[in-house]
Amino acid sequence: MQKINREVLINKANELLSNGTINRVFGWEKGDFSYDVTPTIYFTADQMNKKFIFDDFCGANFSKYLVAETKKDQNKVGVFLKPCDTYSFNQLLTEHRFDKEKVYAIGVPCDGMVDEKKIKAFFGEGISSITSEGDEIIVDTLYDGVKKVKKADVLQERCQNCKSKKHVYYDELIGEDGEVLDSNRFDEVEKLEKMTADERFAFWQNELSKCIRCNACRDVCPACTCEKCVFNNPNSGVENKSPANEFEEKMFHIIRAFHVAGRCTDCGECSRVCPQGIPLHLLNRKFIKDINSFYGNYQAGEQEGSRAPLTNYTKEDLEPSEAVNKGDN
Amino acid sequence: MQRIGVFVCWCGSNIAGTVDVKAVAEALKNEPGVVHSANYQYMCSQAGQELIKDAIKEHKLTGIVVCSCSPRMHEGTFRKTAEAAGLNPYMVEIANIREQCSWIHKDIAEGTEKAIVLGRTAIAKVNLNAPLMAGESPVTKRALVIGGGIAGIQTALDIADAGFEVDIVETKPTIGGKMAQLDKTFPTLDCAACILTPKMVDVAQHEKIKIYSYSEVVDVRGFVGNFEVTIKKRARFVKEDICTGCGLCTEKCPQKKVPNEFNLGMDNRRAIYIPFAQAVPKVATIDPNYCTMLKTGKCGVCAKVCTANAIDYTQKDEFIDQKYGAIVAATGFNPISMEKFDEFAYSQSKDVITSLEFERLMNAAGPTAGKLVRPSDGKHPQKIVFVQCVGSRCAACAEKGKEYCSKICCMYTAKHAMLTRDKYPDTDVTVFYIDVRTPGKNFDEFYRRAAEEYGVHYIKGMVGKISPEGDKLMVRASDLLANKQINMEADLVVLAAAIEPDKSARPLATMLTASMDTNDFFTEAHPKLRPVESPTAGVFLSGCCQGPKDIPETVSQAGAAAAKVIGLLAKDKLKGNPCVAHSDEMMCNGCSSCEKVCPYGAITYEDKEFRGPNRTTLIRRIAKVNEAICQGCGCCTVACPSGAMDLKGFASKQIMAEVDAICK
Amino acid sequence: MRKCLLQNQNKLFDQISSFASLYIPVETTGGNASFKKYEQGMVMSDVLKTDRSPKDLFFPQTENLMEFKTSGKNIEVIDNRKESEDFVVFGVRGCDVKSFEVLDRVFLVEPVDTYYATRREHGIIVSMACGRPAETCFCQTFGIDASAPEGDIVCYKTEDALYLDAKTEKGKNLLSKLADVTEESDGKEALKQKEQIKTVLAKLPLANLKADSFGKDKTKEFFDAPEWQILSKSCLGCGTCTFVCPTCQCYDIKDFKTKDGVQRFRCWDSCMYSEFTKMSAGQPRLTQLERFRQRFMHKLVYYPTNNDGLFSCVGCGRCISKCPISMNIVKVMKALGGIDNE
Amino acid sequence: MQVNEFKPKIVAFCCNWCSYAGADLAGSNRLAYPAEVKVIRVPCSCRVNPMFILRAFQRGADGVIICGCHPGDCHYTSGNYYTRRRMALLFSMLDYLGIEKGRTRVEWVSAAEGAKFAQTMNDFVQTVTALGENKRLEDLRCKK
Amino acid sequence: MEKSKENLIQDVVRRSGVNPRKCMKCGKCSGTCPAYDEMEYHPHQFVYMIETGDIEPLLKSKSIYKCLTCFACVDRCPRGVEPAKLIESIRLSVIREQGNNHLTPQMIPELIDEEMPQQALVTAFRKYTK
Repeated sequence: MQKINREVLINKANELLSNGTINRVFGWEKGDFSYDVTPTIYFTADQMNKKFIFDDFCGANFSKYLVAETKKDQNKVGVFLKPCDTYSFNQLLTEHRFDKEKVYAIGVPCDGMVDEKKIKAFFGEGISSITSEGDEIIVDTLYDGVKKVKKADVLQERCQNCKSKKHVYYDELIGEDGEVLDSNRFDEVEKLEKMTADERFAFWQNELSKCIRCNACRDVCPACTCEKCVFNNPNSGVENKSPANEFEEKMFHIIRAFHVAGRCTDCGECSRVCPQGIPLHLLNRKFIKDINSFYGNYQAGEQEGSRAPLTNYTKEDLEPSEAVNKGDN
Repeated sequence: MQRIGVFVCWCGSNIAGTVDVKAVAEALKNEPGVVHSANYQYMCSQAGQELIKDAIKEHKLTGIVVCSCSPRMHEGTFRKTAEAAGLNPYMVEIANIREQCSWIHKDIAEGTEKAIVLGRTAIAKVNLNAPLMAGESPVTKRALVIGGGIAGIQTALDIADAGFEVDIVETKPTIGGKMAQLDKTFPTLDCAACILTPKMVDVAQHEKIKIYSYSEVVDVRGFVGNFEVTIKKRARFVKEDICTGCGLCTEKCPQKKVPNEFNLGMDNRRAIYIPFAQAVPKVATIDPNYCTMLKTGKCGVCAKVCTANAIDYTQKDEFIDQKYGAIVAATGFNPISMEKFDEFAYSQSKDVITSLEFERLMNAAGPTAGKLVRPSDGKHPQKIVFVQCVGSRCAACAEKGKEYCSKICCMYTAKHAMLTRDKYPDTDVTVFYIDVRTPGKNFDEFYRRAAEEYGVHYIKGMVGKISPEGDKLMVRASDLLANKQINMEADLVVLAAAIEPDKSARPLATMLTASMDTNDFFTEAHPKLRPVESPTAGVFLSGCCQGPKDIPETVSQAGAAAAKVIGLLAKDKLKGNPCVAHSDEMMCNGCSSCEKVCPYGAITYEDKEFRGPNRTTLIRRIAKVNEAICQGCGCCTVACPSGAMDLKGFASKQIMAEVDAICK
Repeated sequence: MRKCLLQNQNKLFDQISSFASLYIPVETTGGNASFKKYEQGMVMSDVLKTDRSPKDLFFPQTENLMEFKTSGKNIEVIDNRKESEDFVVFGVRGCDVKSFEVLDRVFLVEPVDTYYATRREHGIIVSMACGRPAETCFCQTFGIDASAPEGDIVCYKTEDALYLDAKTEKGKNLLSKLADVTEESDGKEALKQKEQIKTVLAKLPLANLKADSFGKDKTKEFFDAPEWQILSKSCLGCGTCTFVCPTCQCYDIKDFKTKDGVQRFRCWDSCMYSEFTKMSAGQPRLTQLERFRQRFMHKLVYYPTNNDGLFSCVGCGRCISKCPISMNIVKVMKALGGIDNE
Repeated sequence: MQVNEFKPKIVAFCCNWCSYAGADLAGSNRLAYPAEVKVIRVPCSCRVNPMFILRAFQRGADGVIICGCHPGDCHYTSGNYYTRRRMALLFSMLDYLGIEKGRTRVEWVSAAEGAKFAQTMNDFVQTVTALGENKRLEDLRCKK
Repeated sequence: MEKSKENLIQDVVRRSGVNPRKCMKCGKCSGTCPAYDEMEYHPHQFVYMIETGDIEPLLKSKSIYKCLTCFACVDRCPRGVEPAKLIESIRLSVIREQGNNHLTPQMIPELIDEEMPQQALVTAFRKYTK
């Protein structure tokens, strides 16, 4: 099997750029350190040769950028999509947020992205370089020399609980497609559900009190593509710029989670980008778990055009009172 | 800033008994926006209304709050009052301090306090009210009736008689529907054709009615008063306006082996045919599935014999666009398929037939010219068994039968039994029944006559199995009253098959955005009070498409639907409900969430050009609410993630202001 | 110089908190810390950088300015400022200390921001030399010496003790009140650590980053640089960089309707937001490119232009580790300065 | 000094066609329920945005109840089915955040069920009174 | 006594999974039953008597052994009542009592004849013996 590395992707992009299929392509750009990869757009293979990177830190999902980018001109935009990115991509198509005819999607494989915060939690600040060798990550530190750690232990949370290695959309796939996985992604939610209401309240009070309302979770979220967010809209009645108190902290996150309920693909970006380390995915996953158990399994983004659970119903749906009492048994 | 007037009603002692109305009026004076506050014994009285009108003029009020009884009682009254004084009627809010305050509380302090809160809440809302104008749309004065059975015929005639244009779309080559296939009708036993065909002729001759036979509706756009419908007129390869219906072609056509669907396949017709003698329109139709000319290009007999030169093998399907103000669904029913009822041997023996087949066998114009004979050998049956409830009241298996009672089978079985015994007194007739249901005028008398005067054997118990044995049919059943099992021989078995809505109803409902129940019957707007209207404005229901019905019931419903249509078409303009959804296009994402939850299909999308930053142009998909269709439920407002969708008269800001006022 | 054995550290904190509110960095979750009000038994974290800078303690994210009370149709204006009490912030890194100079030049010039001024007046800053600077640190670029931070008191932490050196009157005053939990020291250990830090600083990956090409009056050189286009491409327009930044000082003033009145408060704002400085004609910076450029031009050019060449970035590196898409001021400086990461 | 008995603030969203009429019927039949309950009329229960519910708690409500037509009887055919889904998920989420589940409720009350309306409100007020003041979703600014 | 009868009926109903109230008394089960004439009580009566609580006559009746479990009634019942399962359940509550095996190995020799398939014997044991 051909090894999927940076060169393969650059060659593919080069081919597409030169045969006129696309005139630009979203890709990852290496940074100053090993882990600060930035999403960017490339117009030439030359630029890619200089800056393109494809490694354990290419977590950024380009789907959301397509909403604005495809509106710019009539040319096709190329985009590299990891399996979980394709779910966001499909969901955006379902919501008519961009025209798929203006995108050329290149599916790329992914064996999980590394979380540099976890590496830092292991070895502290002062990381000179991070490289991967097989299933090990080799970390060169400023103070303690070279260290090794199992890649599985420093994967991002969302990758440890990866829901699917299968691409649900692509124009072209590089490498082989994977399968939808059985993940333990609801374990944490279940753990919370088993707590008493007081414990849960204390847990969330503590987590949400960290919120600085930087809006990173919202602005990175592929489901949050509103032209104008209700929290930015003075007419919505909930507009605010900072969490003035505990209520506003909660309100922002409840409303945000509700607005993406049934549309959230569980990509985990919200938790990844939170500068305060709030486990925001646990809110979204609660909705996903509830939707699955109340209305049958539904994976947003799995199928283009599928009807989201909140824009659907059956006559036999459970009552709200049953919903809240479900956890009691 | 609004200038609000508050009017507190005493309602005699109804309110004033437990609410200190003067204190309420006084307290509300200080609320933001309030410039005038008054109280009066009966605000809804002439004098009370005058008081409001005077205050509107004197204080230049821009909004009023009436603290009185339920808005369900007098909101309309006070809106009219406001309108009469030159104020927009939607600048009126009611604080319900009677039903939801004075009547349920005994303590004056408590009642007064709550009344003040309720008043404050209404004031908070009015502060954010905006004048609303009901949208108007013109009405196309033409109705479309889909289905040309007795239901459609009656509806069309009634509408046309009132002076409005009506089009009937019928999939078959002729109108007439199921009734045309019937022999006699219960409980009077008059001949179906004798009463139906004159009506068919009326339709044909009515200057206001146009029949699109051999046609179907393929697309419906628009909304109440302004539907745009595309009708596909299938090619019948005969020029309708030229064909005289002489029938010569149908005698000369060499293709003789075409199962005759009018007689349910019990005899054959030609490839060119007129379904029956009294067909309307009486023109021939070529069946392209059998016509040798159309299939192979060799034949052309009909064209040769046609003296009118009406045959046109090159005819194509034609699409006609027409505008309508109202649409009536009259798509009717069909007996369900008996294929799955193996225990009754329908597919094993020709002598097991359905009741509709029996109608044709008994009909003078039927395959046997009205002679009751066994389809297998043409012999006269000596023993006939009727089985009721075949596939009706069948909850066990949705694949097989229907859970509901088909309503008409008891009566037509009694009719069949009676007619058989009347025509052939030597025949032994047995009816197996579960219950005999006869709730209609002269119905039970009719059934009793069959049993008492005509000697039909009624046995309570269901047939379990029918097996062909030689040229006989062995019928095994239980007699529940005698508590014994019966094994009887029969020459002919007639199954009272359940009826189901025509298959065309489901796609039609989708086109009309009319709702249906799980059995594919159209849902009525209200099961008791609006039984002939669909919840979709401008769509009406006639006949069995709404539920099983007999002929008199169908005809009365058809007339009722016609009355509703006439009521609609009589208006020049339709005034909408101004409390409708409205999308702010600057915020709309075009994500389709609202469209998916709209029960009326009131939301559509368009690509619109917007000015982007720095002199660029952006094209965005945005939602548009058709105000004439929207009924103002507000479901879309919650489905919309960006909050672009709001509901006039119940805007998010208004409701939040009410919440704030209550929680203060 | 005073010395406090680490085993007495909490005694020191208890002593301070007995007469003033004390804020120390406390570990929250693995490797993260934030300033919290000291309560007995709390452990001071060694984490280099708190998630949010100590700016919060002087210029909080939300702050009530005044209240309006309505009764009937009357409005009463209530000034709810209280006489502030002294407070101590312990363990402020050199970069963050420097940030107060940046903020002062905004808030303490006429018209003086009295809310901020009061806090500055009452706040005592105990800085902490950076024992283990991280790869994201680039304070040197802006002339800050992490081995010798400024502050009312400078603190060095060695393996067994804290060394405290008062630099201002306020500092001396505070230190004098801590005599019974500290002892006099010659400060040799502190000096030794200072040298150690210096050697580490020289080895940091961003040690050679220079800000020379930026600064005063460089607007024309950079304003229309083509690099902005691609640099801003991936910016999500969130406010993470702004809110973790120790020098960002923009705020919005908003009214909140309370039960019987209005509370007027200010809260941080971000020039990265599309709603920033929304005026009657809308936001003047229409696209993310303009907003993105504003933030970095302000740090590197506009502010120095108005403030004698002082940059309004202190090189703390928070934005490097917190930006969701890993775009940051270093990348901007390199790109505009023509330095390619090969 | 006399200790003030706790009286909860209850916001009841009632759909215009069934539940509001049910409330009116309760009034016509003089069926008492506590004055703490204040009704907001909405065209359909599906008009109730989760934001309204949070708003009510923010502003000082101790309980929020939504009343609509019985499933299948919606004046707009399907509105209450959506209400049912939305509120099932919202309430479950509030519970997950540790907010007392007794503070929110959905009840189907037809226009004929005046007695049920009064009964429901009595019961709900009792539940909320037992829970005490809403502390977990309060905004202290709104109490000033 | 009353109590235990009620319990017995509940057991029978629960074990069979049959809801006798679904019956609309059409008699199609009895109309289709091949063992009708062998039976004292007929399929529809089983359902009706269980519904009305009259179980004793059924327990004593030979009818419970006459049902062939051919499931014709189950297949054809328009309401999905499944009488055969109910009869099976009643039979089980009888033969599960001590000493109530309806078929013992000793009885086999006299039953055997040329025509009797092995399968029938095995099935009979399963049905009539605890």
